[in-house]
Amino acid sequence: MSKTSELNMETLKKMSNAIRVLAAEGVQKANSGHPGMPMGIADVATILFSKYLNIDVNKPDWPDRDRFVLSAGHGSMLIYALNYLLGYSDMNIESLKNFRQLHSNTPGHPEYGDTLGVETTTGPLGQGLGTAVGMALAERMSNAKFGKNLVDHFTYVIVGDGCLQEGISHESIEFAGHLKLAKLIVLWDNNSISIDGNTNLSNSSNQIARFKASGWHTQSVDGHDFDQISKAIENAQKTNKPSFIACKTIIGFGSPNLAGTEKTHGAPLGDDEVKKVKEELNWKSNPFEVPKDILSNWRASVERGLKIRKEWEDRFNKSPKKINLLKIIQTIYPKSLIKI
Amino acid sequence: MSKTSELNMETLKKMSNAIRVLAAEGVQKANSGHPGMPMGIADVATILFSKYLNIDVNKPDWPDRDRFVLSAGHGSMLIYALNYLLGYSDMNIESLKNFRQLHSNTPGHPEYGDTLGVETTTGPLGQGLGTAVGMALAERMSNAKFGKNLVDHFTYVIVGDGCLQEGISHESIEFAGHLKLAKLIVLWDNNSISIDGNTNLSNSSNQIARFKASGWHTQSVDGHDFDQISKAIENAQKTNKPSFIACKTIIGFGSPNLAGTEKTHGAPLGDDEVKKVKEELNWKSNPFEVPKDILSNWRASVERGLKIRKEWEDRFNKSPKKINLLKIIQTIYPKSLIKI
Amino acid sequence: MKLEKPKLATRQASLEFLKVLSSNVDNIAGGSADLTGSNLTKTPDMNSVKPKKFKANYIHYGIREHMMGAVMNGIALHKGFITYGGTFLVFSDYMRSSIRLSALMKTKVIYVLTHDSIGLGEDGPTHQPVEHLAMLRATPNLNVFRPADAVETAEAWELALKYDGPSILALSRQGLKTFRDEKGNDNLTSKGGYLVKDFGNKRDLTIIATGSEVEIALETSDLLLKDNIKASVVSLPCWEIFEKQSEEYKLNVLGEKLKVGVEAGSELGWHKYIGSNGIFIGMKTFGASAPANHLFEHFGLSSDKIREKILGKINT
Amino acid sequence: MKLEKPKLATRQASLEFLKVLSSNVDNIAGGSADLTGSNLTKTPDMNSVKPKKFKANYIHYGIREHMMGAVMNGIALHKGFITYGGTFLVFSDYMRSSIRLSALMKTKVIYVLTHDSIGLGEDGPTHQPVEHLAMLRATPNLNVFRPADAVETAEAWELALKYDGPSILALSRQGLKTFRDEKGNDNLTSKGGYLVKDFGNKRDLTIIATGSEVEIALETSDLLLKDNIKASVVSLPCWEIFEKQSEEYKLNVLGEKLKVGVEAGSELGWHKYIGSNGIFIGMKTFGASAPANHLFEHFGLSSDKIREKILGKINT
Ligand SMILES: Cc1ncc(C[n+]2csc(CCOP(=O)(O)OP(=O)(O)O)c2C)c(N)n1
Ligand SMILES: Cc1ncc(C[n+]2csc(CCOP(=O)(O)OP(=O)(O)O)c2C)c(N)n1
Ligand SMILES: [Mg+2]
Ligand SMILES: [Mg+2]
Repeated sequence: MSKTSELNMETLKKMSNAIRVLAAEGVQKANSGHPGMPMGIADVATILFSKYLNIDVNKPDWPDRDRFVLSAGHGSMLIYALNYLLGYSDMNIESLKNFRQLHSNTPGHPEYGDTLGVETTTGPLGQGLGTAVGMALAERMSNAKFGKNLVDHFTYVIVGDGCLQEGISHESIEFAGHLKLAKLIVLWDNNSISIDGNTNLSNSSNQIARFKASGWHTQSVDGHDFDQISKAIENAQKTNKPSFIACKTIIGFGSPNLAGTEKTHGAPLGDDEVKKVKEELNWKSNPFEVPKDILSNWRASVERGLKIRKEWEDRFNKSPKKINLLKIIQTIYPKSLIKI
Repeated sequence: MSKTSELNMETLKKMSNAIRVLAAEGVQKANSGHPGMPMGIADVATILFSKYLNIDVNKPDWPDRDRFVLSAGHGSMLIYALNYLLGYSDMNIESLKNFRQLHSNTPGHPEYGDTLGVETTTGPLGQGLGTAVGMALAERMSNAKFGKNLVDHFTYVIVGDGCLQEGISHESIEFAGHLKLAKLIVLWDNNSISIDGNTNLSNSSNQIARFKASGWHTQSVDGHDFDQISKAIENAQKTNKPSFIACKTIIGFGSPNLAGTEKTHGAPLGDDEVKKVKEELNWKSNPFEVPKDILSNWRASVERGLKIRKEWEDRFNKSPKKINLLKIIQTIYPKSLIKI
Repeated sequence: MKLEKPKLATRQASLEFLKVLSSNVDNIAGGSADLTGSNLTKTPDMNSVKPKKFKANYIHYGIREHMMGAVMNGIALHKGFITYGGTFLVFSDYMRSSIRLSALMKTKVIYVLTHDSIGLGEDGPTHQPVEHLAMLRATPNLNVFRPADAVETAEAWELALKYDGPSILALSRQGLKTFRDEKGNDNLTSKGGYLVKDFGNKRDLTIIATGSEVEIALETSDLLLKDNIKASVVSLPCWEIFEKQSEEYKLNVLGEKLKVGVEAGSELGWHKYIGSNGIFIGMKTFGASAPANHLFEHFGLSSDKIREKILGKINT
Repeated sequence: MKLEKPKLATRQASLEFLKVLSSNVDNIAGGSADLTGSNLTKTPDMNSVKPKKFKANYIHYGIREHMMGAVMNGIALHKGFITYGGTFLVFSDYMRSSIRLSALMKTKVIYVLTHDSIGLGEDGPTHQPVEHLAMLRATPNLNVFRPADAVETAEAWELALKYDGPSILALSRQGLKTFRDEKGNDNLTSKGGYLVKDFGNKRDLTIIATGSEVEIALETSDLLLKDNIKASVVSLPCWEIFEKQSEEYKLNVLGEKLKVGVEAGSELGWHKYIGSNGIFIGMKTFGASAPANHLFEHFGLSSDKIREKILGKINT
């Protein structure tokens, strides 16, 4: 499925820092939002989106695309920054500058229907995970109907500490484990921080053991090590169980004074600290500007998805099941079912 | 705390069968209810109530009593049968005959305030476990205030498969494990049956591993083996962690044709089958009659609680903290707090 | 008068509808949170999803309501299936947040919520919804149906399938008379509310009811006729849709005389229809554990007691 | 007129109350579901429960609302503590079932639910309650307080502590004017609702509001006075308690003229007070992500827009 990326570490780091800076700047401009989560998970997201996630930004509703769910919805700037970098047609620099403003397509939390590529509304913690289980189940049920040729995609979810504390996570983990939803891959933003402070204020569970108990494939990686992340995703794609990857991260990574603390969770870093982030990350551009070479690297990465989508379309056009699939995707119901 | 009971196995079996028969008959008379759960868990409950649970039926609100919560509230006939056998003043044979009738003190699910000894309303699955965690936490917080002399009791909970599937169980297990609520003991009615059928229809979690992942002490026992149950409870009392005891049981134990099936979950067994239960259990009495010797065994078992309560009262009366404790138990608030 | 049809619980009518649906479409993803036999969500020809068997159309969610709602949202967002899931109406509490997200995203998800009142009977107050219809009706974008008989149930199902958003079907445990003549081709539920007994401009008052209480309202109207009082009866299965009708239509249905609301739930919201001067007969408290017929009597939800209240009002 | 006091969010007023409470009693078991700094539930002198440290009075529940409600029920049933817990009002969804059990058992549990409307601002519709006040008001035995300023907040706290049952405190994120003179010794919230601006028998209409909308209602009244219209203003912080007042008192408060309800939530339930002819101004849809002041304007909840609507109604 995936081949080792030609992008070298340094390039990846820059691509990832682009997310960090845009997130910090977007939140700063809005004077409201959650910079820490996108900055912390940026390395994981960079690997996932540039190397593995099969989407086509020009055809965001292509049926056999991989699904991506940001269950930790407060990290919405992650999606907006990514979507800008990937080149979604609705996501330009103006959008990022209008973060959290009325009628913008960059609302405080990802809202289904407001933004291309946002597969579901998230924000109420844990809901994204449950919803993703539904997507992964629908994928398997569709696959059983239409075969691997037409339906065969992954569902990736990023969850935070909050998602995993909520009860719905238990219900979802048990159920997905029971059904062996092998194409479901959950990445945990394991930053040991939530709003009240260190998560050890209220938690001391062993999450790996917990997921194992429900029949999941589990791995732990350094969430700032590109190689480890890549390998873990590749392993996860191969197992016959749903997969859990605990990614140890530092919330607000890149912020010299605030990284690793709850202060980066839900408030702007402050103008000064944003400056320092840029120094720390050796980021020379003006606000909301991404250096051309980095933008090109991101934009080039979407070719992979485009190609895969086109291959799928060829198979689809040749398939005798085409009509049926189309009909069902549009969820057409028989006209009169009223007689009982 | 506990001493090996003088009651021999055979007597215990009879005491336990009294619960089974009363549950089957109560549900049959009401033509509505859940016989399977009380019949399955009867052996566990018999050990817990006759040997360990420190309550005084004559003083059901004694502050330092152990708390008992039936989180699997549909098994309410377990409580009503037990409370009759133990001799609670409000629970007579008429009450059992009026199971699930208007204005009776034996409603379909245990309702706080309707029945002596019912510590909390249960029925919505999983709630009892969460509520019990609150009780166990309040116990520790009171203990920290008033010392071991005045506050030192256990909270016992019986949960079913349903409670453990609900998300609230996860939140409760994680939180109790984190706080090391060592005086919380959870007994799981592990009967592998819920309403839709075998629990393997929707679950394949390893519960022991799950509780371990959150820092609990765990044990597995045969829920029909008195010795194993006793030992497990004694072990549980001694650990410095909250305790989980998986009790493998057979739902509807004693019903020759229906035991082990979901048919016993939520419907009367039928007149014929109730008869067969009594044959199977070698139970000769008329409906709603408990043989005198068995009743005496049950009634004698409450002496233990009475004695412990009196000892507590002595300590309490001598304690300088008496007034304070009383005041706080009555939750008196300062009169005027309105000025801000 | 035509022959009386056998009583049918609306949850049973729903099953009958599902039998037709499932024999017509091959992309159902139904399910229940471990209440299959109570919600009547599984038809005999449906088969269950299992670990390695995904060519199936019924999901045993286990006792996981919150997740069931979220999973249904995920199935709807993924596209490809008609998705519905069952539990007791009272346990909509456990999936409030998922229902809200269905409403916010307008996912086409159908919640089959049975045992929709004290008509549930012996299980008692923890299992008897009181505030739930209000909670659901207050939620934007959510169509809340409480059909009164088998025909309305089929109509509600049809409307739910057509609506580009989530629907609630609040269904009875107990059998209800089929008062609608199913031969008519009009989907009357598509008006949200309509007259089921109409005295035209001779009406003295209007009794407005939903679900299982429509039968009681009709009985009350019959009783009142003996008192020489003409009580038109309105069934109001879906408030959200009723609100979308013209002022004229609504006024014509509700009338301008005394209005009496009857629903075995909270009064919250009812004054919009009954006005400041109206009477509401429902649940002021939580329910109780007893056989259903005792409970309807106990809580004043019988035609006798309603008649008395109406006479009391008229005579003051 | 007296000098204007600084604006204070009611969540902040609640913290001020807690400071007094916690310095007066030693049996508090407060807490929050990981929103301590937002709910303002922890006073500087409170200390946190930890694994081996139970001599403490503040509980970090983690992001576990459902359990928090149940645990508070358990603490209340065990006896010995004044227990309260905080989260955002919208996440009462996650603990609906626990709140319901508080109400059914009448446990003395206080739910401190802040960020009680679109006043929450940028976090957007998933975080902005709309239907929640209705859902909670429909629940029997539950006192739902939505205080309008610092004084009402203290009064609500006092009533919650006295009530033998559960209470909801719905509190604002945003600062609100203190319109009440806190020197009076009467707890006016103990009436459930009362006139905050009274034109006596000269009133032309009544604006009824709760919480943060009382300030807007007062502004609207001021504007209308320039149009020569005398709008009395009612604050209705607790419907359940207001319902218990005499008919005479209620009539005196609400008046018999045009009534206008203003609340940044669902209209469900309001017609009991505004009547069939009244106007309700609130949320017909879910909220949106934007700064709070933009949202109040956008959703028509500003004194300008309310004045317009009232004039429109009067002039037809
Ligand atoms: C159900 C729910 N409860 C509470 C919140 C408020 N909230 C938003 S983020 C958050 C903390 C989440 O912590 P974590 O997932 O670790 O995110 P991080 O701080 O690491 O970004 C809370 C409590 C919410 N969004 N949803
Ligand atoms: C929250 C909630 N959902 C659903 C129900 C309905 N219900 C009652 S018992 C039960 C099955 C419980 O299974 P289990 O705990 O294993 O009980 P057993 O059949 O072993 O007695 C269900 C779904 C409920 N009481 N509460
Ligand atoms: Mg975190
Ligand atoms: Mg079971």
